[in-house]
Amino acid sequence: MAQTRLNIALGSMVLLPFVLFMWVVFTYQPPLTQLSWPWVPSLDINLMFRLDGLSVLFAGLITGVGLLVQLYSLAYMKGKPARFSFHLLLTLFMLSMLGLVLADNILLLFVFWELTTLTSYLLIGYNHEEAKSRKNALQAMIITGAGGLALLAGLLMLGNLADSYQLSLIIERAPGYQNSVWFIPSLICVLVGAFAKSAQFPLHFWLPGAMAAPTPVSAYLHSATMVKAGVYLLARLLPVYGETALWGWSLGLAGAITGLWCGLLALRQTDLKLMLAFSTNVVLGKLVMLLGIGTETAVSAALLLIAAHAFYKAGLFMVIGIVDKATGTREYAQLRALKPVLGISFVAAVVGAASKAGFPPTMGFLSKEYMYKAGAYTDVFVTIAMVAINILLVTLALVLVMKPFLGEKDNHTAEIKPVEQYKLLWMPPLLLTCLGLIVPLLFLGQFQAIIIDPAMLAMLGNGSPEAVKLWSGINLALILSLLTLISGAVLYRFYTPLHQFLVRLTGALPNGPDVYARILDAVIKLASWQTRTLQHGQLSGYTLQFFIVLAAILVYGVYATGALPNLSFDAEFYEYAIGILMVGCAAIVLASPSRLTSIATLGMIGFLTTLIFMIYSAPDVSKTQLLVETLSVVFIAIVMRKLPLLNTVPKPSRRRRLVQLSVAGTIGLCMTLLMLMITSDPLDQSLPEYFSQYSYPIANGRNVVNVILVDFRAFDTLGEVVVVVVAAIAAISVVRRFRKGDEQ
Amino acid sequence: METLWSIVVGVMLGAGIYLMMERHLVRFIFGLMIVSNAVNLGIFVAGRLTKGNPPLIDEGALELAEGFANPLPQALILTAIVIGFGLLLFTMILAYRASTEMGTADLDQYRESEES
Amino acid sequence: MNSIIFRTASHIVSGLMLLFSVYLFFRGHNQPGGGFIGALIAVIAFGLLMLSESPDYVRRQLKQTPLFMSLIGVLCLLAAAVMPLFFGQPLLTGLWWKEILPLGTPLLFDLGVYLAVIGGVLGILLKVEEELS
Amino acid sequence: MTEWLLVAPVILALSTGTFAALFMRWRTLSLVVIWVGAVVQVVSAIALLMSVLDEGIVAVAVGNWPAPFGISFVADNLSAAMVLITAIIGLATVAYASADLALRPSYPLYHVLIQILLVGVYGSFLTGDIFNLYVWFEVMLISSFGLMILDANRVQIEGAVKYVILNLVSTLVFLLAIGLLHGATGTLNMADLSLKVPMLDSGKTTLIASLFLFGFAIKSALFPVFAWLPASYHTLPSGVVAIFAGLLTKVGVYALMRVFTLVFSLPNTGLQTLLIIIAGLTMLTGVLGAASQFNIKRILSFHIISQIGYMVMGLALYTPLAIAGGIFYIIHHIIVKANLFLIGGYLQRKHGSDNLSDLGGTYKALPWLGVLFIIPAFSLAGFPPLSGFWGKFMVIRASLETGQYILAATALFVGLMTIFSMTKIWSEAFWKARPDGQPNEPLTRKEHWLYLTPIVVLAIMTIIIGLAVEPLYQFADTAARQLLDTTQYVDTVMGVLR
Repeated sequence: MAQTRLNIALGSMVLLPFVLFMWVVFTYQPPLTQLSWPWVPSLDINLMFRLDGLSVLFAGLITGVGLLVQLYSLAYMKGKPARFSFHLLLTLFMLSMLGLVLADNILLLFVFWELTTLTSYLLIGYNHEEAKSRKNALQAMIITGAGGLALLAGLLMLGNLADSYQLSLIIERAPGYQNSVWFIPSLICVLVGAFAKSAQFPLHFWLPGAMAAPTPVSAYLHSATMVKAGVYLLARLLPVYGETALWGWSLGLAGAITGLWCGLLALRQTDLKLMLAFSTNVVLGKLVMLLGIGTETAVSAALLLIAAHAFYKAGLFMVIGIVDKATGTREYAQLRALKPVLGISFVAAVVGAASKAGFPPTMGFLSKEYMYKAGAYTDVFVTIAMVAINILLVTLALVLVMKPFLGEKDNHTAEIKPVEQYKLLWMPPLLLTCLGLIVPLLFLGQFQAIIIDPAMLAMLGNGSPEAVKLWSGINLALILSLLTLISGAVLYRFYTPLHQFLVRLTGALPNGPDVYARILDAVIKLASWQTRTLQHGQLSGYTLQFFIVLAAILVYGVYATGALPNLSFDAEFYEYAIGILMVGCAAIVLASPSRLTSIATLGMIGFLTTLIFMIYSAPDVSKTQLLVETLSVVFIAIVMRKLPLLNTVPKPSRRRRLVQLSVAGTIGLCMTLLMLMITSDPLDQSLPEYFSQYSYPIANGRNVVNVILVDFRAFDTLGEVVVVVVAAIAAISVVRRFRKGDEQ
Repeated sequence: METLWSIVVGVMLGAGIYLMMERHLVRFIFGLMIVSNAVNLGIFVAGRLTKGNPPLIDEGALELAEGFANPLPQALILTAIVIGFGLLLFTMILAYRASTEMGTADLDQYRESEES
Repeated sequence: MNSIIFRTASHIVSGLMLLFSVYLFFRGHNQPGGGFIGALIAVIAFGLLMLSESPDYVRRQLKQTPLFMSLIGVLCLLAAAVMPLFFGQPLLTGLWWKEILPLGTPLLFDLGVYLAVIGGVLGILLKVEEELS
Repeated sequence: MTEWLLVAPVILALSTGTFAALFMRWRTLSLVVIWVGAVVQVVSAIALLMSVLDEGIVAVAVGNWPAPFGISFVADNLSAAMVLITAIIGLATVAYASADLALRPSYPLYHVLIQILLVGVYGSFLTGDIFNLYVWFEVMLISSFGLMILDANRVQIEGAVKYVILNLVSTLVFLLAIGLLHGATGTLNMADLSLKVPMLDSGKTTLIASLFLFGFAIKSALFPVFAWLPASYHTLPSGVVAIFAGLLTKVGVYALMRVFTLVFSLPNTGLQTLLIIIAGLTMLTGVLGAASQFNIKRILSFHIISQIGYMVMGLALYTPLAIAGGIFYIIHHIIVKANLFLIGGYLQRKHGSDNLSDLGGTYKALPWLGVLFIIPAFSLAGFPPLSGFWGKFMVIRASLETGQYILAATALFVGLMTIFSMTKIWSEAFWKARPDGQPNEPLTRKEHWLYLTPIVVLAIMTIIIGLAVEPLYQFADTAARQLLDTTQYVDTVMGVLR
């Protein structure tokens, strides 16, 4: 039963991307389809979607590759725990990604952006009982999360610039933003967000770290989807920011450095999956460079590369997954001569690698051609960087095919299981890699009509002037292409020394994860330090802290006021006497080392207060004060017998006493000043007049204070009584429970 | 008169607050009692002082005699005294309980639960 | 403390004090006094009894637990508060039946205060005496 | 009808508590009273909210004494919403406490004290009189004292001492501030005060306002006077801490919002810049505190502080959008934070510990609990479209609009650190393999449901708030405008004559 239900659930999750793919295909009418529903109109956040060339390319890849990955996972994850939640998360991720590329509202886009971060976090940490998985998932989360927050700031500023969050409106109003102070900050924030998501140097390392995930996840997230989100965003905002110099510089530089450095890092790896991961970084670098150039040729090269990369990289990841499943390892040192057993995988690997290396007539070749064309007309350094990056890719492609599949068996080689009996395991990669051949050979015209032209229209405001062709005659680009292939092959000859050199080099340089870990560590150290400082656990420190704050606020207030109140010493002798007596009593309590003296003096203070109330016409208060004071003193005398003597606690240091004295003194002084200020003006008499007037006729009481208590402000009294009752309940339970504890 | 009592209230507040910052639980309670008194007195003084004319309506009269003392602050203080009394009782018994449980009245040693 | 004189005296004094407390409570609306003051006097009266006899003795004399008394007090407060609502008046509006006796909800309210405070404070006092001595 | 509705929450909770205490010996009867009372409170709170939505601000003169002379009870959008949330959290706590605390000897007393706590909270939200506010604060405070020590183990007593002492400081300053404000203006009604305070000279206003600020800052655990909160909350039993975490500090924030819009208009007090700085530092120190902890309850406690910063940030910026954001944040936070504590308590009950190092394997054993945790946790971390994102979005947008860039950057950084600590709990308690030898206490079916129903309901509310933003934003926006433009409030309160 459970099995049937699981099958139904899994089947429907495989069906969903297919349905969505069909939906995208049939809804889309070139050049543009728009859909919209209200969500939060007051904040200008609505469910607006837009299908144009760019988003259709991405949507197609997301759903298409999504379908194949789901199918592949059915076979790959067979027998693994939590299959249902794996497929579910994959589906959720796909939906978020789809939303991201279709959203026509930058905040809606952000919503999906963050959802991809969250779902990818859960996917990366799928093997969650391993510490490394958890650590890498967190690393990906923190870096893309930080980027996401920067992006939010950037998008908010952009929204303010355009006075709208609607993407198409923002693009429409685009040329007018440069003069605003918001413009450059918003660009910087958006770039940080996009670079973090698309794993650009120096934030590139989370992507290889994310390889802790099962292979289908890598195949999906790191070929067609997650990492392309940043590229997508950059492509989308090209019309907004593309004109600025900062855009070109930063994208070019980030892309080039990422491409070169990650290419070298890829060559240094021994784990085939990691090698692929780093080469993903390389491709992302290439894409960012192309968007930085931002010309028509560059954009078409980027579009071609996006499709090419999705096909071959997803396929290659799946092939590595097959290898892993067959042998239990991905270390190429242990892999040799897989071809006889994994023949179909070998074919897929060869086709994929050819596209990766840019071998004609693959999609990879096509994109490389256009890349060189775009580069050749901009800058010689750019071109050199492009060639160098592509040479590295060729070498990588060779390593990927030659090392595991060819060669002779020896005793280091792992056992190979014939896993290709599962059709679902080899069909998706074969199909994907072959698409990289089929599309340029058969459907190039359609690809241009459906994708490239509308995308150009969306990004640059005009269609591509020339048709995309496989053969455009002998030109600089072709020569560079050939040069690249040859150099790559040559470099492969020197692979072993190069690898050793790179191992030594990367060992000497600081690497991303370490720097990240060190920063995180520093933040946590700072956090512990500040917490120890603020939350040190010593109560007298807390009270001192609190009163210092009070004193500081009051001093600030008095300073801001400036005015001195007028004093009037019109009191009678006995009033002075009482006042001086009270002050004296307070001083005695302060100084006395004896509890008994203190309590007696406290009682004295209470009775003096009673006297004051009596003198100034408050008989009720005076009586109450007297009774309360008596009872308090009785209570404290009873309780005090059980408490340790005053000298059981060390006396505060001289310095501490001075601090305490000045803080307390400041507060006292400020309060005196404030009270003098208040009492020097006359008091509004309307309330007392009212009470006097209505107390007897309506409330039937001659004691106005009592009438206020039980009638005018009876609600206060109600609360007050509740306080007393609850205080009693609480106090009683403190003692009672203790007694029980003692007996046990 | 208000000048005198404003100063007294200030001094009392200062003294009470000084005691509330001490380490000994009992000293804190002393401080609490002084501050409570000072605050009540402060409310009283801020509501203005009147001598010899309590807010009681004489037999036969319908309202208070001219120049009566403001009854409102008195009512407020009554409420505050009662609430303060409740809190004080609870605090004292908690203090007893705490010092017995912890074996000391030194507030700075009450930090076990914050060390983790 | 066990001298017969003290015990007899304290019985008489606390009896007088209780009377006084009731008196203070009743005149509270017109003269200084009222529920709270009356209640504290009563507590002191019971406290005296507690010292001369025992906390247990006071508990027996009370018949009810102090907690129960204070809860009844709170109920009086609630009744006085809610009653006007049924007459279409806002909460806690004073209702008077002057025609028969000078009785009104404020008096009920004050009775609530009186009972609740006696219950609460006496409860603590008895407990403290029992546990700490 | 208004006469009934406005006072109903307070009276109902007080009656519930009193009767439950009276029937304490008959446990079942007492529990029936509690349950009925809690449900009726929710119903009456809904009715109150409806009538506020219907009629705008409503007020009643308690005791039939007109506005500046008696005590007014007032409900505007903010108050009504807070009352409803309180009632819901109250009901959730009743359910949860019935499972979590049933084994403790003082069990029925918990329920009684929770009801009295609710009395204080309701009263604080509804009263229109500043001294009356003090009284409700005290009701709340003393019942929280009671709840704090009911278990009365060593750790709890220690936490309680700190909680009590530091809160008493706040109480005394608050009381003094009220006395002085009365001395300066001669009135206590907040609507009347909002007419009379502008006539004071600025020096007095600033000084008195700073006393209020200090008092409320302690209550709402702002930097640098939050020490009482992390020192005590983790010592509470789980059934209680949810209501503390959800409600108590928020009453402080509510009081700040009320007093610094109605009584003092924040820009006129000269304290606005100070409050902005405080808000930023509160967020920052709170979240850093959380980052350094390894105990679920302590992490969550520090997060309360950091989240309070966002709410106060809304007030400090003092624009309609910012205050609406702050209000949105309060509502979201109460639900989410209470829920997180409930889940933490459930884990503690099941595994006998709330230390991250002792926990693990929860995701494997109870995947649906994982889902239930993810919703509030990532809502707290501000992941869209969950509820936490929107409040954050509004206050950050407002701070950018008012040119407070550093504040906005701080808020964003704090968001990142919040993600960090939420993933820490997730990764340690849910993902990590279960450490050997940790107990796994089986729960009865009934307990199970009592534990989980509130968690599920609150999680659903989190999602709903996140998705149905439009009506809630409209509501918060109206609430913010009611706060900023006090005329409607004043007219309503002062117009209620006999």
